Amino acid sequence: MSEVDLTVKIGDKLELKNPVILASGTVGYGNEISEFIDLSKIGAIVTKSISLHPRKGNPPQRVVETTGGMLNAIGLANVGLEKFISEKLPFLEKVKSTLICNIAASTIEEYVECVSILDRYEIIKAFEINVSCPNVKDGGLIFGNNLNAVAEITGRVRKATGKTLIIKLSPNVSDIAGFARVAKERGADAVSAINTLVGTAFDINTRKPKIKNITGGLSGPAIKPVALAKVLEISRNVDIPVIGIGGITDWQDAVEFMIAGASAVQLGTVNFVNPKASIEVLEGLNKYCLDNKIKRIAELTASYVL
Amino acid sequence: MSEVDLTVKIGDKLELKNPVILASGTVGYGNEISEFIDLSKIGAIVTKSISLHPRKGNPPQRVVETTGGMLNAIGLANVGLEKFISEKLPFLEKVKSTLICNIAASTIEEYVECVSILDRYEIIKAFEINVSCPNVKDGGLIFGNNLNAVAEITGRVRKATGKTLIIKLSPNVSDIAGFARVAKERGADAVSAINTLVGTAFDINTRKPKIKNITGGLSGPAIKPVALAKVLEISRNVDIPVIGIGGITDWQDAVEFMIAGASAVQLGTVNFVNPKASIEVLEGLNKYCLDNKIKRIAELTASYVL
Amino acid sequence: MILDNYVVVRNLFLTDNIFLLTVKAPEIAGKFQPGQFCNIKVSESLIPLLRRPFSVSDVREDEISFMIAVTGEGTKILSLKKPGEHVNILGPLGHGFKIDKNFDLGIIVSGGIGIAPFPFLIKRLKDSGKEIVVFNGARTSKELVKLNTEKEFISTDDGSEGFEGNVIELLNSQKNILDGKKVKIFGCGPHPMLAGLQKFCARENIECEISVESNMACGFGICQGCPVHSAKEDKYYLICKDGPVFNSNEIIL
Amino acid sequence: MILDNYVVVRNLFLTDNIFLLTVKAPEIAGKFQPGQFCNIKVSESLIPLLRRPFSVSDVREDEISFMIAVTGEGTKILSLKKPGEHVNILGPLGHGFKIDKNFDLGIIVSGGIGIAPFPFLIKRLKDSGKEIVVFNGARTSKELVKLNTEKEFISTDDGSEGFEGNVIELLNSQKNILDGKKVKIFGCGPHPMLAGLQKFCARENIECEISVESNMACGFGICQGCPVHSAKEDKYYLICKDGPVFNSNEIIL
Ligand SMILES: Cc1cc2nc3c(=O)[nH]c(=O)nc-3n(C[C@H](O)[C@H](O)[C@H](O)COP(=O)(O)OP(=O)(O)OC[C@H]3O[C@@H](n4cnc5c(N)ncnc54)[C@H](O)[C@@H]3O)c2cc1C
Ligand SMILES: Cc1cc2nc3c(=O)[nH]c(=O)nc-3n(C[C@H](O)[C@H](O)[C@H](O)COP(=O)(O)OP(=O)(O)OC[C@H]3O[C@@H](n4cnc5c(N)ncnc54)[C@H](O)[C@@H]3O)c2cc1C
Ligand SMILES: Cc1cc2nc3c(=O)[nH]c(=O)nc-3n(C[C@H](O)[C@H](O)[C@H](O)COP(=O)(O)O)c2cc1C
Ligand SMILES: Cc1cc2nc3c(=O)[nH]c(=O)nc-3n(C[C@H](O)[C@H](O)[C@H](O)COP(=O)(O)O)c2cc1C
Ligand code: FES
Ligand code: FES
Repeated sequence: MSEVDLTVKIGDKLELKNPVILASGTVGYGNEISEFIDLSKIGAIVTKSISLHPRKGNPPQRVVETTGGMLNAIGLANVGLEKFISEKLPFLEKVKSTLICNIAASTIEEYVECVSILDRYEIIKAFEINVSCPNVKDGGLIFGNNLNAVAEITGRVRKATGKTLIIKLSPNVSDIAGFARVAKERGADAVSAINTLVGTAFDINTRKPKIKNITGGLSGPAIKPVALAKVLEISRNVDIPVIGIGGITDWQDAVEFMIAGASAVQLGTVNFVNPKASIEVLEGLNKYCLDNKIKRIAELTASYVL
Repeated sequence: MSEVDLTVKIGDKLELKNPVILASGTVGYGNEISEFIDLSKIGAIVTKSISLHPRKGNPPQRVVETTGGMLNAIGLANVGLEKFISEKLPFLEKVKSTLICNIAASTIEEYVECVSILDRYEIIKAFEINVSCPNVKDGGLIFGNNLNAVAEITGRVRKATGKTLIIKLSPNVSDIAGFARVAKERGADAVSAINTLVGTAFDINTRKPKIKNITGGLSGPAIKPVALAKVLEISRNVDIPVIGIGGITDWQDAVEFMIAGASAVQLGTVNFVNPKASIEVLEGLNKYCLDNKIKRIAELTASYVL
Repeated sequence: MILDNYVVVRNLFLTDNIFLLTVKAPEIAGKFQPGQFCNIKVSESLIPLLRRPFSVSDVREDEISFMIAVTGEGTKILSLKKPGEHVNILGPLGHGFKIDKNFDLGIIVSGGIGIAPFPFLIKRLKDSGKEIVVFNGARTSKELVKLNTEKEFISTDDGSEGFEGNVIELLNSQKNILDGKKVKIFGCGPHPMLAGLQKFCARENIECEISVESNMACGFGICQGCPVHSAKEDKYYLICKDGPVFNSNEIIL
Repeated sequence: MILDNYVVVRNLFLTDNIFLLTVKAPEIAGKFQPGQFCNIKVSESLIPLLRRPFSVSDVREDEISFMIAVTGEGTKILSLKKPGEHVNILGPLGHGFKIDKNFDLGIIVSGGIGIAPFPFLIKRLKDSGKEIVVFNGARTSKELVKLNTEKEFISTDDGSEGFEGNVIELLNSQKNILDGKKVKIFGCGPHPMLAGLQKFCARENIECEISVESNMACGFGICQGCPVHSAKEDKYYLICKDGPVFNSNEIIL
C-alpha cells in the first residue's frame, strides 16, 4: 500500500508530501475543516487571501448556487495580517500543516509589505499571490488581466522573499500562457490556475442581481473543462510548474488535472459540500497509482497523449 | 392572451416577432428541428456557420458531456455556400422562418465574399458573423480574440451588405465590451454573446483528450453565469443591441438574459436535450409578461436594478 | 460537527407544501440545542451542488425531524425521500436559542415556515418550567402548521383563520399579556417580519432572540458566504457560525 | 420522431450489470425497425444534461424494451427506475438493419452489450423465414445474455463458457457453416470487434451490416456530433442519421 511515492515538487524549493492542496478562501484558516480531516496529511493548505489590514468583505448576498457551480463575491473578507499572525498561525503550526500564504492587496507596495512581514515565519513554506480576485474594486482583476501589472508584482514580491512564489492566475483572459510566461520571467516558482470566472445571476422578480456585488466568481464542477484547458495551455507553452484548480470533486478529477499538466491540485468549492473530500481524493490517488503501477505520482504530470 | 407585444427590434432594420432565436450550429438548417416546432412561430433561426466551401469538420470524438454542459469541436462542418443556397434555403423559405445567416471564414475576403453572394436572397434578414469559433485552426478565435481583426472584419462586411449585421463575440477575452465597441464603431447593428468557452477533458485511462481536437467549446447551463456577466458588461458599457446566448434552458433563463441587457436570446445546447424548448420558452415568456402586466416584452431589455 | 448518512424513517406532508422529514441519527440526535441547524445534501448528484440548511424541528430519542417548505429543486427532492433512503447530514451547526433564568414567559413569534424550530424549543421551554405563548402567522389557513400549545394565537394575511393581518400586528394587539411578566421573545420567519419584531422589542424593551437566514455555501464557517451586519461594530457576523440565532439588538437585517 | 414521456412497466436485471427496461409506448412501439434507437433523458435534472442513446432491444405490442449495461451515471439512474415512473424518450431514430431477399441465413455477431438490438432483429428475421445463427461473445460467462435461439455459439474471453477467445475468432473457427448459403451478417459490439468483423466479411466477401456507436449530443442530426468516416469519399456520415447501422464496407472505424 505505502509503495507509491506521492510527493511532488513545486519548483526547486518546495516539496509536498502529496499533490492535494486546499484552495484559498475555501477552508478559512484551517480551524473548522480540521474537525473533518487531519491537516498534517494533506499536501498543503492555502490560507484565505490575507491583506495588510482586515477587510470586512462585501454585504450580503455573497453566494448563490448555479448549475453545477456557485457564484461568490466574498470581497476578500479576512482578519488582516496582524490577527492572522497572532491568532491563526499558532493553530496551523499546532496541527502540523504545510502552509501556503495567499496574499491579496490593492497596491504593489502592499503585496511587498505583506510578504516581507510574513517571510520570517518558518511555518510558511510558500506564498501564493492572488492577482485575480474578481470581487474587489481595487486590485484583483485590474491586476490579473494586465500583463504588466502581473510582471511588476511578481518581480517586486520575488525580491521580498526567498520562499517559493506562486502566482495565482485569472482565467478571464484570452492568453493565460502569456501571464504564466511573465510570471516565470520575473522569478515565480510556479503558477496556480484558475481563480474563478466572472459571472452573474439575476432575480427575475426583483430584477436585481442575486449577488449584492452585481458580479461574482464562478467556481465548482461547471468550470472544470475551462480550468483544464487553461492548465493544458500553460503546460504546453511555458516551462513552469502549474497547480491545477477548478471544479475538482473527486480523485478522477485530480488525475485529469495532473495529466493535463498540473504538478499538484487545489480543492475549493468541494470542501463546502464534502469537507472530507481532500482526504478521499488523496486515498483515491494512492489507489489509482497502485492499480496502474505508477511508482511516483509526479510521473502523471503533463503525461497527456495528444 | 394575445395582448402582449412580443416583438423586439435588433437595431433599426430588423424586427422579430418575438425574442426567441435558435442558435447557430444547434439546429443545422432547420429541417430536423421542424419536426418538433413550427419554425414560422420562432423569432428567428440562425443557420449553422456557413463557409464559402464545404467543410467536413473534425474527426471523432466531437462531443463530450461535462457537469451541466458539453464540449464540442465540430470544426464548422457545413455544406458550403453553394449547397446551402440550392438545398437549404428553399426549405427555410417554405416553412416561413425568419432567417439569420451565420458566416464563418478563414480570411476577411472570404467573409466578404460569402456575405456579398448571400446578400441578394430576400429571405435572409440578417448576417451573424462568427469570429469566435474555438474549434478551427484558421480564423475562429485567432480573429475573435483580436480587436483589430474584429474591427476590420466588421468594417469590410458592413460595406458588403445593407442588411442587419450581427457580430458574434468570443467570451474568451478579458474585455468583451471593447469588442462590442469596435463592432459598433465599424457599423455592426448588434452583437451576439456568447460563443462557447474553450475547455477540455481527458480520459484518465488513455491519457488522451476526450475530444480529438484536444480542446472544444463549452456550452450549456454550466456557462450561463458567465454569459450573463458578458451580456451585462456589454449592456452597461456600449450602446448596441445584444443578443444573449449561453445555457438558456427555460423561459426563466430567457427573462434573466433580457433583464441583464439582451434584446433577444438564442437557444443552443438545449435544443439537443429538448427539441421543443424554444416553443416552451416562448409560451413562458408570454405568460410571464401577462402575469407581470408587461405590455411590450422589449421593456424587459436591460431593466436591471443595480 | 458530524458528517454522515442517516436513514429516513418517516416523511409526511403536514400541509400542501410543508413536510416533516424524520431521520434516525443516534450519534447526533442528543447533541442539538433548539435553533441549531443541519446542512443537508439532497442528492448524490452534482446538481444541486450545495447543501441545504434546515433547522432541527424536533428531536425524539435517536430521531431528528426537519420541517421543510418546498420552495425549489432541493426541497422538492427532499420531499420525495422515502423511508429507507439515506440523506447526508452535516450537524449540529451554529448556535441555538438560550434558555436561562432571566425570564418566566417565553413568547414564540413565527412567520410561515419560521415555525420549523419551535416544536423543539417548546419542549425545552416546558422542561425548564417556562410559561409559553405562541404567535403563529401564515399567509393563509391552508399553510398553517399549528403547534397545539395551550396558548396559541393565529394570524393569517387573508384572514382565513384567526387574526387578519401579520403576526407582528397580532402581537401588538395582544401585548397586554406581557404585562408584569419577565418575558423573552423567540422569533423566526421572513426577514421583514423579523425586522418588525426587532422594532417591537426595542420599543417595548423586551429581550428577544431571532433566527435569521442567508444563502449558505458551507454552513460551518469556511466560505464567509453568510454575513449579517453587526448592530454594534462595523463588521459582519457569520450567520452559520455566530448565529443563526442572534439577540435581536445585535444585528441589522 | 416523437418526443414524449412513457411509463416504465418493468425493469429487471438480467446479469449483475445488464438490465432490461420496458416502457409502455403505444404511439411509437409499432414504428421501429430492428437496429433503430431512442435517445432517452435519464432524469429531469440538468445533470446528466444530455440524452442517452439506446437501441430498441425488443418490441411487444405496445411495449418497448431496452437492454442496457450500467457503465456510468446515466445508465445507473435508468437502472433504478421503478414501474410507474416515467422516462422521456425521443424516437424512433436512425436507420435499422435491412432484411431483404438476397440472403437466407442471417448470422448475428455480438460482442458484450452489442447483444441489445438482436432480440428484435431475430423476431423479424424469423417473420421473414430466415435461418438464424448467433455468435454471442462476452468477457465472461457472468456477463452473457443468451438469446436462446436454436443455433447459438458462445465465446468468452476467459473461457468460462463456450469458446475461449473473442467472438470473431469463434466465427472464424465456424466459418464452414456459411458454405453454400446466401448469408448476411449483422454485427454489433465494441468498435475493435466490429473492425475485426469488417475484415472478416471483406475477406470472405460476405454482405454485412454493423451498428456503430459514438458520443451523441442530439441523436437526430442537428449537432453534427457523431461522425464516422466514409470508406468511399472523403466525408463523414452522421451515425445518428445515416446510421447507426451501416453496410460494413461503407465506413472506416
Ligand atoms: C439556518 C437556516 C435554517 C433554515 N431552516 C429551515 C427550515 O427549518 N425549514 C425550511 O423549510 N427552510 C429552512 N431554511 C431555508 C432553506 O434552507 C431553503 O428553503 C432551502 O435551502 C431552499 O432550497 P431549494 O433548493 O428548495 O430552493 P432554491 O431556491 O432552488 O435554492 C437555490 C439556492 O438558494 C438557497 N436558498 C434559497 N432559499 C433560501 C433560504 N430561505 N435560506 C437560505 N438559503 C436559501 C439554497 O440553499 C440554494 O443554495 C433555513 C435556512 C437557514 C439559513
Ligand atoms: C446508437 C447507439 C445505440 C446504443 N445502444 C445501446 C444499448 O442498446 N444498450 C446499451 O447498454 N448501450 C447502448 N449504447 C451505449 C449507451 O448509449 C452508453 O452506454 C450510455 O450513453 C452511457 O451513459 P452513462 O451516463 O451511463 O455513461 P457515462 O460514461 O457517464 O456517459 C458520459 C457521456 O458519454 C456518452 N457515452 C458513454 N459511453 C457511450 C457509448 N458507448 N456510446 C455512446 N455514447 C456514450 C454518454 O451518452 C454521455 O454523454 C448505444 C449507443 C449508441 C450511440
Ligand atoms: C467562497 C470562495 C472564496 C474564495 N476566496 C478566495 C480568496 O480569498 N483568494 C483566492 O486566491 N481565491 C479564492 N477563491 C478561489 C478558489 O481558491 C479557487 O481558485 C476557485 O474557487 C476554483 O476552484 P473550485 O472550483 O475548486 O472552487 C475563492 C473561492 C470561493 C468559492
Ligand atoms: C454542437 C455545437 C455547434 C455549434 N456550432 C456553431 C457554429 O457553427 N457557429 C457559431 O457561431 N456558433 C456555434 N455554436 C455555439 C452556439 O451557437 C452558442 O453560441 C453556444 O453553444 C452557447 O449557447 P448554449 O449554451 O445555449 O449552447 C455551436 C454550439 C454547439 C454546442
Ligand atoms: S455558510 Fe459558509 S461561512 Fe457561513
Ligand atoms: S448526435 Fe447530433 S448529429 Fe448525430
